[in-house]
Parts: sequence; C-alpha cells; structure tokens
Amino acid sequence: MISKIVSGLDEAVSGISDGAVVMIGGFGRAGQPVELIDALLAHGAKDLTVINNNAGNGDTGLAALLAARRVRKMICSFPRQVDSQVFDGLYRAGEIELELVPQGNLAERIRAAGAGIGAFFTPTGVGTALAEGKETREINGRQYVLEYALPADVALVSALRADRWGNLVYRKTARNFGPIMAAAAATTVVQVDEIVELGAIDPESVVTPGIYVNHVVAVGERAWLREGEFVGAVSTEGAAS
Amino acid sequence: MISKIVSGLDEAVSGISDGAVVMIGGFGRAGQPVELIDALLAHGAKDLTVINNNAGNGDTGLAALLAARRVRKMICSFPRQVDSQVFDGLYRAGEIELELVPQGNLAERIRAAGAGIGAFFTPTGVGTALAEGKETREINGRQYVLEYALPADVALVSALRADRWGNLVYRKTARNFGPIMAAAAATTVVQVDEIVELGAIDPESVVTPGIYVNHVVAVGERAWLREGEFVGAVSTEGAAS
Amino acid sequence: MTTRISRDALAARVARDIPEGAVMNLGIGAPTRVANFLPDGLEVILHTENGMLGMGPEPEPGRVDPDLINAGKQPVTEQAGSAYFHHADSFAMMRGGHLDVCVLGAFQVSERGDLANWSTGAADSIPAVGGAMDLAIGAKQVFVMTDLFARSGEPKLVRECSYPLTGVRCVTRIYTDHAIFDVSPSGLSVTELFGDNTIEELRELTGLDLVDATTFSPSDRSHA
Amino acid sequence: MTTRISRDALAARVARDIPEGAVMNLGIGAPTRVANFLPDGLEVILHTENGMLGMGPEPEPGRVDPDLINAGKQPVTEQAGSAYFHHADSFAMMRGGHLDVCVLGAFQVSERGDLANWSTGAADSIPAVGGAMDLAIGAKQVFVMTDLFARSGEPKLVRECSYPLTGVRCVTRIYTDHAIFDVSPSGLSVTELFGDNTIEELRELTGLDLVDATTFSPSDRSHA
Repeated sequence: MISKIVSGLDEAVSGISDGAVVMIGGFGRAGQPVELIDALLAHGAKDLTVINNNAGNGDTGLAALLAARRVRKMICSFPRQVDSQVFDGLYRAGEIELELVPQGNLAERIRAAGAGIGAFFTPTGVGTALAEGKETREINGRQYVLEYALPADVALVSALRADRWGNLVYRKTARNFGPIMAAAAATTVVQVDEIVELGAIDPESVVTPGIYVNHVVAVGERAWLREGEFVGAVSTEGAAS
Repeated sequence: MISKIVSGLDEAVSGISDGAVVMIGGFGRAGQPVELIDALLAHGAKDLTVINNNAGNGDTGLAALLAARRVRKMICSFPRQVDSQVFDGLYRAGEIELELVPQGNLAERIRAAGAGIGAFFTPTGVGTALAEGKETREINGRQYVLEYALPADVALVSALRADRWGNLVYRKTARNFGPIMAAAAATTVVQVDEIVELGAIDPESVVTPGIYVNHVVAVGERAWLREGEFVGAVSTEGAAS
Repeated sequence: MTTRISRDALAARVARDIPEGAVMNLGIGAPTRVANFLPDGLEVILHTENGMLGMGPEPEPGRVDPDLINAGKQPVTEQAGSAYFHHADSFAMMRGGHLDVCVLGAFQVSERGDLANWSTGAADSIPAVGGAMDLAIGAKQVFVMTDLFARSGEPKLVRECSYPLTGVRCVTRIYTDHAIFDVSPSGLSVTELFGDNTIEELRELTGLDLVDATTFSPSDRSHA
Repeated sequence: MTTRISRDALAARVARDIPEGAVMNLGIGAPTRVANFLPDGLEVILHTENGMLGMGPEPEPGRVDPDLINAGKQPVTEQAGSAYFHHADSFAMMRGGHLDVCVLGAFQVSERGDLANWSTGAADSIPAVGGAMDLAIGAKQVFVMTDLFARSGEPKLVRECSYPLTGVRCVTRIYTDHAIFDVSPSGLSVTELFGDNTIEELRELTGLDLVDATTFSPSDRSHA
C-alpha cells in the first residue's frame, strides 16, 4: 500500500542535507509552511539556498531560519518588507547572498524545472537591470530574455488536505507557489491540516497530483478555521508584493 | 452585467474569418467540440489552419470540415488513425499541408502562446527528424531543442459547465487540450452541457478562468449522461495516440 | 500656480475609464483606490497576481481570512465567479496579455512609455522587484496613476528615465494630478487637463514637447 | 532453435519488476498488457498522457464512458486517488522526469539505447508521432517490450538504428521474448535468458557484442 504519510515533522525534514537548495512555499504569510520551517530549524541543516517569494516576515518561520544563519543565499522577488528586519540586517552586513528575480520569472523558472523545460524566452525584465548580461532575442517582433529552469533539492509546502497518495488541495490564495514548487523539487514535503481517505478528494479538483509529493505530515487545522470564525486582528503588511 | 453567453451556435462561430488559425480541442473524440465544428462547417470559413491532436475521425466533426476542403493545413501530433480516412486521402493527394509536432511539444507550444513565452528549450525530439533544422542547445549537460509558441485566432473548446463569466470545468479525460487552447487563442468559443449560476462553480475547482473565454453556448447534456447510464457500444480505436 | 486634483479624485477619474467586464490588476498603493470608485453594479473583475480572479473588497472586521490576501498582502474577499490558481498560472495570465488593464504607480515615465517604478537605484537600499516588471508588460493597457511631480519638485514625466527601468515602452496612459497623458508614436499627448491647467504651463514645467490632444471644453472639465 | 516466451509471459515478467508505488505509463499495444499481471493489492499508479493519473482497467460492459479514455483511445476507469489534468500539465509530468517507468514498444533499439518506434520511414506512410517522443524521454526508467526479431527475421537490437529515431540514448532496459537486456555504458548486457537460450546464440543472431550479466542459474529460469 502506498503511503506518503509520515507521523512527525522531524521525520518529514530529516532528509535535508547541508548545502541543499530548499524551496519554501508561501506568499508573505499565506501558505507559508511554518511548522516545516520550524522543523528544519530544529533539524539543523545549514548553508542552505532558499527559494521563496519573500525573505521572511517578523521573527518566525523563514525569518527565524535566517536569524539562525542557516541560509547562505536567498532567491526571491521581494525581500524588502515592513517586517523583513532579519533579512535586511544580514543583507546590509554582507552576510547573505541575494538573487533577485521578477516574480513571474521566478514562478515560470520554477514551473520550467518541474516541467522539464531547460530555459525559456520571457518578455518580463527586458531592457532592465535584472536582464543585464542575459541573452535576448526578438521573436515575432517582440523582445525576450532567456531565463533558465530553477530546480531544488527539497520543497516545503503547506496545503489544506492530502490523501495517502499525496494528492493535494490548497485553500484560497495560500495556494500560490505550492503546486509549482512541489513539482520542481527532487523531494517534496507537505504539511496539511488534514489527511483524508483515498478517494475523498474529487479527481477533477486535485491541484497537486501525488506524483509530485514525497512526504505528508498532518499538523492540525489552521488556527482561523479551528476557531470556527475568521480573525479580526491579522496584521496587514503595508509594503509590497 | 458580464455575460459571455450566446444563444446560438451560429452566433458563437460568426467571427471566424477565412484564413484563420483555429484550435480545436479534443483527443480523438473525447472533448471534441462537435457542435461547434458543425457550426463552423455551416458558417463556411475556408483556408483554415487547424490545430488539433489528431486529424479527424470517421466522417463527422473535424473530418467533415476536412472533407469540405475548408482546411489548408493541419498542425497535429497524430493524424494517422484507423478511421482517419478523410485526412489520409487529402494528404496522399497532396491537397493538405501537415505540420507534425510531438504531442508534448504541441501542448507546450500552445501553453507558451497563452503564457506569453516566446519560445522554450525542450528535450523532446532532440536528435530526431522532427528536430531537424531547429536550434539545439546543451543546458546543464542535457540536450534541448528550441520550440516556438503556437498561438491561434480562435479556439473551439468543449467543457462540461460554465457560468456567465466564462469560468469552466471539464469532465474526466475530455479536459485534455481545452484549458491550454482556451488560453492560447485570441478568441475562445466554448460549448458546454450546461450554464450554471455565477458562484455555483467552486472557485477552488475552476479549471479555465473566464478571462480566457469569449463566447459560451449551451448544447445540452452529453448523450451518455442524458441517458442516465454509460454506454456499452462506443467504438474503441485500435491505433494510437 | 497649477491645479492639482486629489488622489481620490484621480482614482475616480481612472475608474470612469474602466469599461464593464474589464479584467484589471490594481497595483499596490494609490491604484488600489480605483476600486472604491467603480460604480455599483458595474462588473469589473479584479486580478491579484498571487493567484486569484474575482477579488472582492476588504473584509468586514472579524472576517479577516489570512489565506485570502492580495498582492499587497492585505486581506480581501471572494466574489461570486472568482477562481484561484497557482503563481505560474497567474503570471502566465499577465505575461500572455490577457488582462485588460493594469494601473500602476511610478517614479518616472519616459515620453516613449518606459516605466521606472521599482527602484530608485539608491546604493544602500535593499533591492526588491516583486511583480512590478510582470505588471509593466502584463496587460493590454498599462495605466500609470501618479502625481506629475515628485516631492522634490522634479517632474515624473521625462525624456529618458534616470531611475532603473521596470519595463520598456510599456505604458499606455498616465493619469496625473494635473492632466491625463497618452503615450503616442509622436510622444506624450495631453488628452485632458484638470482645473485651470494649460498645455503651455505643463510644457514649461516638464520641459517636454507635449501634443495637445484635449477634446474637452473648459466647462467639461468641471467633472474633475 | 531459440526459446521464445509468449507476449503474456513477457508482460508478466515486466510486471515482476514494477515496485509498489511506481508511477507508470504503459505504451499502446503489448505494453498495455503489463497491467494485467500486476499482483492484486500491489498499488501501482498508471499515468495516461491524455491527462490522468490513477487510471483503472477497462470498464465492464455497459459502463463505457466516452469521456474516460486512455492514450490509445480505449475506454478505461477511474481508481480512488486518481487525478485529472490538462495536456500541458500531463506532458510536463513526463518531460520533467516524474514518472518512474514507461514501457514502450519498438521497431529498433540501438546498443547505446537509442529508440526507433514511431516511423518506418516508408515514403508512402502518413507520418504520425503522437506522444512517442515524449514517452521516450518521459520517465526515470524507459523499458522497451518487444520481440527480439521483426517478422522479417531482422533483429530489433542493432548497432545503429536504421529507422527514424524516437529518442537518443533513452532506453534503460529491453524485455524481449528471448532475453532481457540492460543498456550499459559498455553496450548491451544480458541480465536474463529465457528457456534454453544462450548468450552465444544471441550474439550470433544479433551480431552484437553482448555482455553476459546473467545472475540466474538455469533452474531459476523456469519462471519464464
């Protein structure tokens, strides 16, 4: 019987080695796999390259991993946020490397890695500093820049529900980078609110097929659903995508 | 109020001009928009380039369009089938042009057109006759061939349900090329079994968002659902993908 | 002294140009306000690049859902007809030219429509681009909504951008607090002047060869 | 006279090498039969490139659903745990190396693992490739299942393919009615001989420098 379910967070991240390239899902806090990041922190792997849209918020999750000096390099589109003080400090001190990628090119490079596409010509960034030194080409009268696939050793993803084959569904805009990161990493580890019976997820509505998932761990229903009501005091971040 | 619903098949295809590049969804008979093809036949547009995985089955649908000499060129992956006699005859007589594309490259080229990607490096077809004369490149030790986006003027797609914004869901493997063709064409025309209230399709399960859809026409429930039971006598085609 | 209309008056003016059925992405900051001025009952579909079409306004107190946010990471709501998708699909939608309108802020716009809005190029700033470069090329029409002059007094409409570019020849129209400008093959043309502003004044203040393409008589301008 | 095992015996032999949990695509024709020999209770996930994972066997009479077909356009069924997706996602899955095993037919396989299975190159034939080239590179392991000799008597294992290629250096292992061959850096190695066949005979019949990598004693071979 196939089962991708692991019982503990420690076990879920145990295969992550020093120097690994780790994709972490989420856009700001939405879809951030907080429990898996905490487990990675406890696990101790260091010298990591982390791929995430941002570079950590506040002092928890990815920010805590950065604060613990486990990350050598960030690949992201928007590190600077109102509460990205941990990254900001490391960056200004020259203690972390940054590869800045326009958000759509980041998403497409991740998608390409999962899809076996080596590189692609994108119009985004043409003529800007972020395309400097890159190959460009005119195709049918439009200018494009060549961007390469961005694969990873491990993806840490947060989803809503999984079955034991690893089929996943997400919740609202917390879906964001989850599906493409799950496909782009050699090993994909997923935290979910709930594991359901095989067959309980409508085959028409599966967002990430289990083929992309290696380990699933249930962490219990997210707080705002557990409380039966939505919350009124989630901090809204002024700055930026 | 937004409404992409048109009342008749004739109206749905009325904008298709002579010389148009027309994508037609479906894989064999599954997902083939038969009513829209019939309407296109009645409409009379000619000198068409048709993009479909196959090149018609039997004497109906796409095969009928071919038989009426409306198609100048087919772009497809698998024209030769046990019942592709109409295409076979035209091809042998030199009366139709054929661009043969490996199925995955066909799908990816269509996807690229919808996604604003000008071209991409794919490993499929490298070293074969279908990559002859095309640019190749080694990326991270693997060989790739450059393939270009394949857009269209019009897509004819069959889906299960739509709402008035044009959000679509499909049914089982009849989904196939529908979502990528809907995104790749300047004008997308969809036939559905049923139009439902706005909000009746779960936002988590929308497969084609309405942004990709221009016209929707309801054609009634597909026969095998209308009969309340599945059928026992669908011909199964021996040959090939 | 030139006339300046308020940020909200400008948002209302932009909103007047949005046709029913438009699929639209409103950039972070002032452009977000355009949604507040769309007439009740006009159906416009809002896209947010973090994976949603059919975004609704901010939720009522006590109904904030941390899984339902916009690109500015502010809580939003879901409208009937909405759809969720992943990041690659969302940016495919933009890059593929499927959105009708983007409304963006700007540091500078050049007279040929180059946009600079992601970086001031300051040496000590932490670079961050987000979806800015994707938005700049991500719609059939790219509107910029901005003050005509920076706080320093420098015009934001320029011959050549001095700030790092976000996109090349991508802007269609610029809505400023002084006037509305269209990017045309012959440069910037003024299609609408607010208050008592004149083309001559704007030419002088910006140093640009502005084409007069206004079609409104002074009395028409009272709407602003 | 060499020993040939039947097509079903060969399908059963391939099935023995499929581990639980494997995600597998079975090509049209003989490879499809492999599914019939997977042990009851062994969970193997079947992929069909027209957009499905978790494909089940053909339906009972009267339960044929025209919307639920495999790549050979034959009716199939849905298993618990299945998922549907569109064509680009389906081929992304293959091209991206996510499938564990593909089992394909062949006209020819070269000793370095080149595959020819889509065209005989005959001038009058209508060219059709379908998903063949995608399947050829579309799995971590690409198995070929074929007779060792064509009807003409020509061996299908060759130094260089004379038929048009489907993929270059893509085949991992070849299951034939005479023996099983692995593609190795030093050429083709025979890992298993069926019946009374010997390496010497196969070398003579194919003209290839076959490496003897058999690990089975003759008594072990009775399973075939």
